Amino acid sequence: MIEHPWLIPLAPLLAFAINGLLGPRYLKKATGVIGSAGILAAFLLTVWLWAEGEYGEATLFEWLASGSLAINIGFLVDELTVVMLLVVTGVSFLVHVYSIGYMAHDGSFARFFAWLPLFVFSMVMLVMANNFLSLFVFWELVGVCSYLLIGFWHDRESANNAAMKAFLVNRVGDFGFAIAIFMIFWNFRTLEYGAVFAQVGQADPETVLVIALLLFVGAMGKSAQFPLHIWLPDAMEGPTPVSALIHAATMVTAGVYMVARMAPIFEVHTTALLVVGGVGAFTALFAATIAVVQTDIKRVLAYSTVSQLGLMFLALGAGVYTAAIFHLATHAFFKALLFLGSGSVIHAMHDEQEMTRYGGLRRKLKWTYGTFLVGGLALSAIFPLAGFWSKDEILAGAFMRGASLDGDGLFIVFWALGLAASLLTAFYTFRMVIMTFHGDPRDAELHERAHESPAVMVAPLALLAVLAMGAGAVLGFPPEHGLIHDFLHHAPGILHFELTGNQTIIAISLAVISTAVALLGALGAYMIYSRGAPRAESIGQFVPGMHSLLYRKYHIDEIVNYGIVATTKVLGFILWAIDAKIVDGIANLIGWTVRALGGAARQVQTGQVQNYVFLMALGAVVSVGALMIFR
Amino acid sequence: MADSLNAYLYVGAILFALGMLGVLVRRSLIVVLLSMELMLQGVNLTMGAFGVFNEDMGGYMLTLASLTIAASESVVGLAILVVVSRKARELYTDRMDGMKW
Amino acid sequence: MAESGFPLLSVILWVPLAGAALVLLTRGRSAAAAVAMLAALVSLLAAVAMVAEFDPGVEGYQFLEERDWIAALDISYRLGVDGISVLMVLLTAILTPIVVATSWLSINRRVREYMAAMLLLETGLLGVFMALDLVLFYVFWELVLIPMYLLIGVWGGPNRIYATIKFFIFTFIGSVLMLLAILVIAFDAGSFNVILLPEIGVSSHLQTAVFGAFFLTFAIKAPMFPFHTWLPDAHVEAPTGGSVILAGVLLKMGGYGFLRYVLPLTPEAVDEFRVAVMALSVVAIINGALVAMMQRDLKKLVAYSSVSHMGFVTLGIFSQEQIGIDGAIVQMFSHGLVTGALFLCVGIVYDRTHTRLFADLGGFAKRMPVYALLLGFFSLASLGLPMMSGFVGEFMVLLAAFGWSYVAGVLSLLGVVLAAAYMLWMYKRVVFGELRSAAFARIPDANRVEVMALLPLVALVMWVGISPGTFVNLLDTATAAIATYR
Amino acid sequence: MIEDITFVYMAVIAVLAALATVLVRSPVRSALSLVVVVFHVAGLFAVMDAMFLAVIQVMVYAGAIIVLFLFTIMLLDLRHEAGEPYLHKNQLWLGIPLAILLLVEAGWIALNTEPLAEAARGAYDAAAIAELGGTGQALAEVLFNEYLLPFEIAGVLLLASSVGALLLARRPDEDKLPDAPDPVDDVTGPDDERAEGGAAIWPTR
Repeated sequence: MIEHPWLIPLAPLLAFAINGLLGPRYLKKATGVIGSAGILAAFLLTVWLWAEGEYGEATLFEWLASGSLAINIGFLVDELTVVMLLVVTGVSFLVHVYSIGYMAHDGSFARFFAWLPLFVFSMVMLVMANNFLSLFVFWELVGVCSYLLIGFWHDRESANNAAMKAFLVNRVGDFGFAIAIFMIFWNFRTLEYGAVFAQVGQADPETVLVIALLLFVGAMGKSAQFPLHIWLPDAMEGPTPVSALIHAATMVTAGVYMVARMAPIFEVHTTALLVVGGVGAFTALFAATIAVVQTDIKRVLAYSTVSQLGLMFLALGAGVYTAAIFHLATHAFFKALLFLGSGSVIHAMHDEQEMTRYGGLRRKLKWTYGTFLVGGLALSAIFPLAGFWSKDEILAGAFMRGASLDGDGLFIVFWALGLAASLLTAFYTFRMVIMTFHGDPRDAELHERAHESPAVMVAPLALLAVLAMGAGAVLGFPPEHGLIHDFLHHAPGILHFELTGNQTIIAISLAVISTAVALLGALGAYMIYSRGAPRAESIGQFVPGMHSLLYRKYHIDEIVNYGIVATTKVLGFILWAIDAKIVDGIANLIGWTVRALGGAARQVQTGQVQNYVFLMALGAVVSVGALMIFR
Repeated sequence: MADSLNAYLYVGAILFALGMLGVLVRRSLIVVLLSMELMLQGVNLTMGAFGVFNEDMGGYMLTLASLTIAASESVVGLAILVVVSRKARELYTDRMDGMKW
Repeated sequence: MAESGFPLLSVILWVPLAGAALVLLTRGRSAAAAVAMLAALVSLLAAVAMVAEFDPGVEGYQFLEERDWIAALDISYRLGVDGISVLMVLLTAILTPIVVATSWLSINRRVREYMAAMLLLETGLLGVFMALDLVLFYVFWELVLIPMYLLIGVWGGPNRIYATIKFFIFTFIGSVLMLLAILVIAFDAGSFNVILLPEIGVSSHLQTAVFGAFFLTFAIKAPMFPFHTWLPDAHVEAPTGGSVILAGVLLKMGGYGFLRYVLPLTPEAVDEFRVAVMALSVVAIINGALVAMMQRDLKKLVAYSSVSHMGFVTLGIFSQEQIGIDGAIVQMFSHGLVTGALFLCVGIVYDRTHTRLFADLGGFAKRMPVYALLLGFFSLASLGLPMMSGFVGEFMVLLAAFGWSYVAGVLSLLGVVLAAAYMLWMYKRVVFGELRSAAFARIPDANRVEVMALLPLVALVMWVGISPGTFVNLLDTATAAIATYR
Repeated sequence: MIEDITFVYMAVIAVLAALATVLVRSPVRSALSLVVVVFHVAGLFAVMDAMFLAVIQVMVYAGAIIVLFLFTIMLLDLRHEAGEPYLHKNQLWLGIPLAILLLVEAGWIALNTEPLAEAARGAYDAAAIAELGGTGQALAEVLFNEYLLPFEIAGVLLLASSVGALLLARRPDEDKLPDAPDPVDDVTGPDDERAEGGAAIWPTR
């Protein structure tokens, strides 16, 4: 299998080609099956690759050779790649199957099943890249797929704007990423991972720090870290399976993957790690506070995703890469589950996404409720579900990093931020669960028509629920020495945490603390929303103005709109005016001047003979006069 | 006075200048042509006087040539005048300004 | 292969002209289009044969042809191609049949003369890329001007007279200066032979003057900021086919001129003015992008995006790195394909709606799905999406720019970000949302001819994007030589 | 003395008649004044003993040229129309100063011009001419020897001008060609089904 790693991306690519070319006219509903089959093939091939356990690099073809630059398209397959591939293809497959049901009544069914495999192809290529250019290429391609899928319902103005916003914010991130790549080339004269990593040790640490920070800007864009997080909540305009797959489970984790992959670059300078951890911890808490007051079920989940991604970056910053990847995997399971569950609810409620119109759905949507609850518990990191294991490791890692002698004390602060985020996570998760499934129906008519989703949608939910329940314990127990740890142990550049005796006690007490905090959050949500009439403004009672600030997402969208978008437009307008009036004006002025001079000169020719005679005579007289005077 | 070259030159100069004045200021095309003849009178007189006082036949020759040219010129000029008079009834110079640009 | 018996280049070059003569003998629009198409296809076929026979490893020019022309002045009819010309000839030969095909539908006045002008234009353009004698080059350079002038002036929009005169005067000022420079070179070096000239070189004291004249010529043609203002006007008024050739090939004459004449002949002057030229390129990139963003006219937006994209070309050329020069040529090729296609797309909408203002457009995705897909594809290609041609050139140029100066690199990279903004915004305004007028409710989708015209461009854009090596390999020997002149 | 008086008379009358030529409104009177000028210039020639010139002056100018003028005036019935200004107003302010300037210059030159020194003069002094039998003979001597070629050229010139005058004054409808088609009008080609009524392709002013 290792000789032919290109087979894995080939399967979804074929699905894309078949569905894209033949789908709209001939295949129609069959595209769903073809798409799912392609992804399943990719998943099975990945499993095969994993089972064989042989890893390495392979070059596919020479992309470009010019002067001193030679770039090959190739594949790097190692443990990290395999974990990512398993998560990506596995979750993708489930989402594809789910989409067959979810999108069944959509007029553009075939188009959907063309773009989705294209996304999987790009994502697979992204994680398999063995050089920076390939990474960047597919990094952008997943962005385009995201653009196409967010704007899938293109007659919605909001969807178009969201798609554009997603692409542009990502471009801003890619701006940093691209600069990093160019700097890497001119500093190391190569773009291959291995060759670059081998040289970073000898390079100027400051330069490497700049490169690392620029790479991180790219990661921030893709993984929606503050302040480049603004596109992700809007991206929920896309169909819910897209939100589940791209904007929760896979694409947005590309940034985490990238930083983990580039660990040797980030490790060179501790400032880089500090920035990564700081941005992550801040975003985790920041997004969680916003999630607390949102009433659109998908937006709550979107902010939750931003928050969880923040935790992953906290882990990366703290140096516990395994924990980051571990959380990436478990998060993929339970967040995909939550999104698909919310999709099932939205489907049942006829495309209504406002939680204020939900309520009391648990009797009508039994399966959805059950699986959603599992997902919620996992997200809240309640023992022993998946989220607990990975999140606990992150928080422990951050604390240890802060407490250890060579660590940075700031990580204790980050740990506290993460802990606060956990509290809020549990709070908003249960707020969401309670508002959706408990209490009395708030919109009787919608409630009346609600119905459980078909089996093709429920089955993936059930499978994901199983994963969300068991994956943490299976992969992550015992802590620091679970399956995933041992597996990733072999991956290059992944650092490890070895616990000594008394640190085990600290670790256990940290786990107890974070579980207690999570339970506290859940209890809080129960206290506020389960008793009496649940009101979204409840939290506003504590601090006046707080609710509005949070509900408006700290006004960041407005700041960006007026600060950056409007400024750019005004600048463009001014430059246009300069271009049209001054630059072109000068050209026209020259033309006009020549014409005017010609016009003036033309006036001398009146057409009257006597004028001409006069000029002739004048010339003669003046000449003679000059001759007389100056001879 | 009659045997001084300067006197003849003065008269020639005055005739020439008056002729030119006529060419410049008269509106009637035929009078413009007449004024040109007047200018030639001044020229003839000047050249003739030079020939006599310098005792050189060249002056006579030039005067004869000038006479010939005056004849040709007036013939062609008058022919043009006839043509113009066919196109436009008026023979005022300031109304003929088609020859420009 | 070189100097073989069969005059392949002459065939490519003169078949369109013969076609133009034949076209004038036809009656009826379809007959004219058919004859024109035939001539363009024969030329394309010969061009493809040329590419197939071209040996990328050989240094210098291939398929050389030489005949005395004006023997007394040592002016020859000398043709030949190297890797750079090969790509440009190919681009010209590809775009012409496409333009002929689409014009068959969209031109409804004096079709015969239009087709003849188009073919004459092709001959002129091919000649520019093939000529290896300065005088011959100049003749072809001027030959291009005439049919283009007619295309805009006769088949153009309402303000065409202004646009043509502007176009003509701008380019003509340049070419007069170029003639001057050519004469200076000829008197200084004693030869019009482009093959020999780089070795002889231009005397140091004349280099600045020659550089200045050449630079102005090519900068106007390319067009570089601040000599670009003729371009939007010309594009807006030009008929679709004229715009395609104008953006697709005509602008490349500027870049080609820089590569073939400026860098090899006046290396010292280039060295002296390099910073200024690079700065102008960066300004062009950013200014073009920002101005494009604010346009209200679809065609003007694409025109200004051309200014921005051509900024990358000059940036790459004057980086004097081989990567940058390769990138600039790939960018020229790609820009020819992508912007040509975008103008075709604009034309498709204009033919149906008779408007190009964003205020009147929108919501075509539902009515014209195929068109929306094609326009989307080319918009993405234009904003430099990886796996498509636009990315390759820009990536290589930016790489070279970063090697020269991080500031220049970062600023030009900003142009790429802005490109995404104006392109996506444009796409949204044209294709998404609601139809603006009930009159468009029955608007037909792109028809078979239009789709068939655009598909080869789709294929080429993907080809360049996925495997740029195929094209860069053609260039390598030639650009390696050019990169050494400094 | 008598010569001086004659000279003054001739000069004064010539100048006055010249003024009249320029200033008189009626073209006929203008022409007649010119005749007076011509006669008095001939008188001046006579005063300086250039008899041949005096005679030919009267014959050619008064006898031929001015008669031609008078014929033309009468033929075309040219007369000064009442109400039409006879002077060009704009030109007046240019012409008068220029004429004065010219007069000053010419006068200055005339004042400073002396006959050549005795040695530098030509061979034909009064004595030599008298020996040859008068200016007529002397002139013929030179004209048919030294100046033969200019003489012939003058003949050709006269021929050319008379032919030219004939050609010009001929009536144009005598042998007129049919009108050629105006190429600019034909802007629509044969296959222009949709040409909108001869749309202007060429700029019109």
